[in-house]
Amino acid sequence: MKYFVRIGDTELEVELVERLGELLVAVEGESLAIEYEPVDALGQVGILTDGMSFGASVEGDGERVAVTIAGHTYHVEIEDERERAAHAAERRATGSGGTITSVMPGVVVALLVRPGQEVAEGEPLLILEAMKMQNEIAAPGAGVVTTLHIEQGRSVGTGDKLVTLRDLEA
Amino acid sequence: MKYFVRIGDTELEVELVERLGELLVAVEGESLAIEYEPVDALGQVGILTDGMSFGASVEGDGERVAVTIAGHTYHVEIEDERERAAHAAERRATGSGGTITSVMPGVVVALLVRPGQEVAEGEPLLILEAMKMQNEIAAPGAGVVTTLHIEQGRSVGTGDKLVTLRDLEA
Amino acid sequence: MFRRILVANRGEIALRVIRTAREMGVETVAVYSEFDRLALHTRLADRAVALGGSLPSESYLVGEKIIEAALASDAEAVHPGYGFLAENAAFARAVTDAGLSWIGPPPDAIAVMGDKIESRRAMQAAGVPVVPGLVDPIDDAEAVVVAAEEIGFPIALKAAAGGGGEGIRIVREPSEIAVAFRTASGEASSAFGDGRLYMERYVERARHVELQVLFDHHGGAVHFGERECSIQRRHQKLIEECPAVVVDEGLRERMGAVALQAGHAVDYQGAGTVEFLFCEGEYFFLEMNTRLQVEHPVTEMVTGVDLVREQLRVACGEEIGYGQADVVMRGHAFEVRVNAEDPASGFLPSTGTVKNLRLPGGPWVRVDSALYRGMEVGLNYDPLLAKVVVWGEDRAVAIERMRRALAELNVGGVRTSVPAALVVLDQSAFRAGEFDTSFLEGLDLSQPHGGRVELAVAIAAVHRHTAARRQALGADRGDRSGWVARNRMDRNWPR
Amino acid sequence: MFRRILVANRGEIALRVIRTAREMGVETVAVYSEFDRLALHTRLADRAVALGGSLPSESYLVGEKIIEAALASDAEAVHPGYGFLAENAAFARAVTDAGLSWIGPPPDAIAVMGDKIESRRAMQAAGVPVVPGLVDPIDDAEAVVVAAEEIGFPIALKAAAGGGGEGIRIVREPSEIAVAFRTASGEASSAFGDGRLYMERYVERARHVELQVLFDHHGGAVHFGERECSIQRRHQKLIEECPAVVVDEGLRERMGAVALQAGHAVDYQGAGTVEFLFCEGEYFFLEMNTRLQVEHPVTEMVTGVDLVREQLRVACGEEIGYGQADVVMRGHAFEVRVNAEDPASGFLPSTGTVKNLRLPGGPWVRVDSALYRGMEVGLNYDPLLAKVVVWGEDRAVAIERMRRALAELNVGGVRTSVPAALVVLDQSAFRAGEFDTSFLEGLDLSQPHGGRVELAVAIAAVHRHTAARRQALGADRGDRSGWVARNRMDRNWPR
Repeated sequence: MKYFVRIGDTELEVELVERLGELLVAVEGESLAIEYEPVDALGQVGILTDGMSFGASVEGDGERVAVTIAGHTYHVEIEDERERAAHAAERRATGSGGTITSVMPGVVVALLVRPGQEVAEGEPLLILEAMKMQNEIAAPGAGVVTTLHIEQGRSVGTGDKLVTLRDLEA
Repeated sequence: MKYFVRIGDTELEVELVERLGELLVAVEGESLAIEYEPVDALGQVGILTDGMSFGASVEGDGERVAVTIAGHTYHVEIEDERERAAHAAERRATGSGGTITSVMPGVVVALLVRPGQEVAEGEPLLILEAMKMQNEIAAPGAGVVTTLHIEQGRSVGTGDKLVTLRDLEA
Repeated sequence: MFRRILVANRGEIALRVIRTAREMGVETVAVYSEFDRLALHTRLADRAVALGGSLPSESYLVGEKIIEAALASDAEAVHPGYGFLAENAAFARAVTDAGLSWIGPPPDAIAVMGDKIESRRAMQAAGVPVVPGLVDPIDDAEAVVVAAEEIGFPIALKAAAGGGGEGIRIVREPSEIAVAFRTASGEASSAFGDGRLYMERYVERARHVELQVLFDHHGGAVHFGERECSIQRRHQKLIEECPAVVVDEGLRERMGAVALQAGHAVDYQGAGTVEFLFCEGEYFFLEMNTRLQVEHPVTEMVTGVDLVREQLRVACGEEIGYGQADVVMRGHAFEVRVNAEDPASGFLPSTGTVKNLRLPGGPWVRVDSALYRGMEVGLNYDPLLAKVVVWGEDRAVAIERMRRALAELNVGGVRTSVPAALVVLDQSAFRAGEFDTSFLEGLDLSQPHGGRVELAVAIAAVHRHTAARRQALGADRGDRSGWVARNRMDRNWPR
Repeated sequence: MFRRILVANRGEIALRVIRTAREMGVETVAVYSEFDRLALHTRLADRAVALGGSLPSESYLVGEKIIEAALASDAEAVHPGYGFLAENAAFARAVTDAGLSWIGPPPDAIAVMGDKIESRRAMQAAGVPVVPGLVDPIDDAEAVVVAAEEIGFPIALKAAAGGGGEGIRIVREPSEIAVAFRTASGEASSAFGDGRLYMERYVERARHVELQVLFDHHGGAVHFGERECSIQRRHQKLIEECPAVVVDEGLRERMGAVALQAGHAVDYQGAGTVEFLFCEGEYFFLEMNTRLQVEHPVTEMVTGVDLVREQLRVACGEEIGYGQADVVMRGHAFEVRVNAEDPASGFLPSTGTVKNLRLPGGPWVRVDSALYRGMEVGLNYDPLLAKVVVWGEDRAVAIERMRRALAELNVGGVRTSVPAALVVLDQSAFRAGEFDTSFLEGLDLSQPHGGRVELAVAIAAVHRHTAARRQALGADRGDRSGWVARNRMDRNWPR
C-alpha cells in the first residue's frame, strides 16, 4: 500500500508491504528498517531503527496523524492511494473555489460584509475572537460576497466555512 | 443489592439501591451521600461526599478491589449476596480444610517432606524463594502430609496450593 | 495560620496553591465550573464547591458566587491565583467586606497598579523610571497621530484598563494608527468595558526583566531577585528564566531597591512583581502585577523560597522574619509554558481531548501541571496546560536539562507550544543570552523541526496502516500489534 | 568527555544515567532483556541493544553480552548503575581489558570493599572504626556458638561475599544459631556461590548513617555530607534523608574525614558511599558501596551537585575542580522508595500490570521512575519501581511535602510500599527524629491506615456494582458512568 504523507510544505511517499508477518517500509523509495511496537494502546510506541531507539507517541486514526519524537511533534496528513484518487476527482469537480475557512476555533464577534457586497483585496470581512484576541479576517483577493456561512456571535471550529467570494468579472 | 466487603480484619456491609438514576449507598446501615464519577476508564475517579472532594483511584473488576485515597490503598474483598451464599455452601462441603497456600509468588527451592510423612507443628515443609529471600514454610499444626501440589523448582503464584495436611487422629 | 482557605481559580495555579496549603496543614476549598467537575484542582482539594455554568463569566468571574462558596464552606481566606479576579480591586474589597481574609495586596494598591495611567503617575512621583509617553488616556485616533510626533515611533497602544498584553498594538508609522486604534479600542471595550487607550514609546530591542517582591503588614519588605521573560509573542510569555543574563549583582541590588520603592509608594502588602523594560542597562517601569505570577517557580527554584507559603504567611499577619541578606540565589532556572496552541500556525489555539500523556521527570525537573488523561481542552479558558521548570547549577546546564525534559514530554490529542520552546533552546543566540522581546517572532516555526521527518512519516504511515488493518479484521480495540520491518538488500525490494 | 556510553542496567537507575548523559551531550546505549523491550530505559536511550533472555542471569548479569554490546555500538564507556554487575570486580576488569572506560572505582577497590573480611582488615589498618567481631569468615555453625561467647549477643551473620542486606541473619540467643546459620549460608551459596559467613556484634538501636564521597584520578577528594537510612526492614531501605538529624556540622566534618580516609586506603576513584552504624555519637564502619546508591538523590537535592555528572567527569579523567568548602548543604531532602511489595503482609513481593498511574508533581518534588502504563511487574527483577524525592527548607517542611506528594501518587495494578512510608511519616517519634533501624519493623502495618475505611468500602462497592451493571448491559468497555448518590433523610431509606 502506498501512502502520501504531507508534512509542513512537503509531501513524502511511503510504501508499506506486508511480507510473511513483517512490514517492509520505504520512504521516497529508500527502504527503512523499523521495529514498531505499541506500548499501551493509548499512543506510546517503542521504535527501533538502525540501532537507534525512540519512545515516540502517535495519535489520530484518520487522515491527520501526530507523531511526537523527542518533544518535537510532526503533524501529518495521510492519504492512501484510493483516497488520493478520490480527492483528486473531487477537486476536479469543484474547481479552485472561493470559500474562506476558519484556521482556528473562535467566535465571530463582528460581520463586516453582507451578501452581494464587493470587497477589495485585504478588506476586513469579519472579526474572529479566539483566546481573548480579536483577529481581522481579510479578503484574500478582490471579489463579491456570495454566501455568509456564519452569523455574528456564533462559534466556529477549525475548518468551518466562513465566507464564500466569487471572483470579480473583469 | 447488598455487598459484603472485607478489609483488614473487619467486614462491612454495603447496600446499594438504584432509584431514579441515582444510587443510594449505605455502609453498615448508615447512608452515605456520594458522587462517583469516573475520569478516564483506567481507574481514576472523582468523589464528592458531604462537601469533601477526593481524587481516588479504583482497580479490580472481580472480588478483589483496591481503592487508593490520598496515597493510602485500601485492599478489599467483595462478595455480593449470591456469591456469599455460594461460598458458604462451598465451605460447608469441604470442611475446614488442611491445604496450605502460598501467600506470595515465588519459586520452591526445596521440598523438605514427602507424602505420608508425619510432621510436627512448626516443622519446615518447604523453602520458598521470593525476591532473593528464602522463606521456610512451616506446618501450622501437627499432621500427615497427604498431597504435595508442587515440585521443587516450580514457580507458584499467590494463592496457589502448596501442601495438604490431614489432622493426626489422636 | 488559616485553618481553611478557598482557592478562587482553576488549572495549574489552583493546584499550586492547594499543594502548599496542604503542606502547611491548611485545608483547601476548590471551586469549579461544570466543565471542571473532574479537573485535578477539584479532585485534589480537600473540599469542592460547584459554581455552575461552564463559561468563566458564569463561574470563576462571578465574585458573589465565590464569596458565597467561601462562607458556606467555612473558609477563612480567599487565594485568587492569577487571572480571573486576581487583580479586581472590587472583588478584593468584597472579600474583606464579607469578613474573609484576602491573600493578596490591599484593594487600593490593586486599583492604582491596575490602571496604566494612575500607576504611571504614582511611579513618577515615587522616583521610579517610566517609559516616555502620554500620561492621560486617549479616546480617539486623531489624538494619537498628534502625540506620536512628539513621542516618536514606534509607539505602543494599550488598554487603559488592561493587563497581561491583551489589547496591545504596536504602531510603526502614521498610516497604521487608524486600524490599530480601532481593533485595540474594540478589544478593550469588550474585555474591560473601557475603550480608552494609553500611549507610550515602544522600546525596541527591549528585554523584559521583572522583580519579585514581598511586603508584610509590619513594614517589612524583601525582593527575590529578577526574572527575565523576553521570550514572548504578542506579550504572551513562552520561556522565563531566573536570574537574567543582563543583570549582575550590583544591578540586581539597584533594581531591587527600585522595585521595593514602587511597592512602598502604593502601601503594598503581599507578593507582587514589578515589571521593567530593560534596554542596554536602562530600565523603565512597565507595570506591577499585584498577584502571584505564572513564572514564579523559577524564582522559587533559585532562592529556595516557597512564594505561596510566604503569601499565606503575610496574609495572616506574620512578619517576613528574614532580611534581604538571607535571600540567597543559587544556580539558574527556566520555565517553559505548555500552552494549547500551534506554533506552526502562528500560535493559534488548539483544542481536543488529552488521550495520551507522558510528563518529564528526574533530577531538578519540576512539573506544575493541570493535565490528566481524558482532559478536554476547550476555548473557554486560558490555554496554559502545564509548566515545565528546571534548575541547573548554571545557565548552560539548565538549558540542556530543559531540552532533555521537553524531549520526554508527550501531550497527545492537542497541539502545544513545546516545539517552539525547543526551537528557541536550540538557537545559538539564545544560548549566548543575546535576545530581546522580538526574538520569538523572528523564528520560522512553520516547518517541522527536530530533524526526524522521514522517521515520523514512516511511523505515521505504519500507525495508519495498522489501524486500518485492525479495523478490517474487527480486532479488539485494545489490541497491541507491533511490526518488525527489516531492511534487507538481498530481498531486492523496493527501490 | 565521552561521546557515547553504555548503561548496563535497567529501571529507574538506567533512566537516571541516561538523563544526565543526555544533558551533557553524551549519547547513551541501553541494553534490554526480552522482558524490557518497551521499558522506559530502552525507549529513552539514544540506542538500544537486545541482550536476549528474560532472567537477569540471561541478560543484565552476563558481562560478555554487555561488553559485546558496548563494542558493537561503538560506546566508549560503561556505567553499571547499582546492583547487577556494579560491584563485580571481574566485570570491571573485563570492561577495561576490552578497551572501554569503566564509570566506577578501580577493580581492586571493588574487590577489597566487596569482601566483608578484607574490607574490615583494610579499614582497621587505616584507622577507621569498625564493629567488634570476627575477622575471619566462618563455615560451620559450631564456630559461631564458640565465638558468640566472646563477642556477645545479639550477633549478625552475613554472607562474606554479599551486600545490600541479602543473607543477613540476626541471632539473639544460642538456640537460634543452627537455623540461622543454615538459611543464611544456603542463601549465600545460591546467590554468590560462597556459603561462608561473617560474624559481628549486632549494634542495637543503631542508626544507619552513610557518607557520600567522590575521588578523582589526581588525588582530589570531597565528601557531600551524610544520608540517614535508618527506616529499613531486613536491611532494605524505605525512607532516606539528607542531612541526618543526629549529625551536626562538627560531626559531619569528622565523619567526612574518616570516610575519605576509608577511600584513600583502597586508592578509590569515582563516587562511593561509606556506610556507618551510628549509635549515640559513636560510629562504626559497616561497608563501602563502590557504586552510585539508590538514595543518592537526597544528597543531590541538598548540595545541588549532580552525582552522575561527577561520575562521568572523573571517569574520563577530569579533576573534581572544587574543594570541600565549595560543597554547601541547603535545606533537607527525603526519598521514599516505591517498591512492588505489600506492607500489610510483611512486605511480600507484589506482581501485576500497572493499569493506572498518577505521579506527583509541583514544587520541589522529584520523581525518578521507571513506571509506565502497561508495565508488567514481575518477580525477576528488583522490586524498586520509582523513587519520590522532595526538598524543603527544613526537615518539617520536607516531611509535609513528602506526605503531600505521596497523597498524589497512584500506582494501580500492583501493591506498593507507599502506604508504609505514609505511616512512618505520621509517627511523632519519626517527626521528632527519634528512631533507629528497628523503627519500621516495630510498626503495625497489617491494618488499613488513612482513616477512610467507610468511604473506601463504599467506593469499592459502587465500582463493582457499576462494572457488573455494565457487563449485564453489554456496554462499551470504555464507557464512563457516574453516579450521584444522595443522602436524603426524607426518603426514609435505608436504616
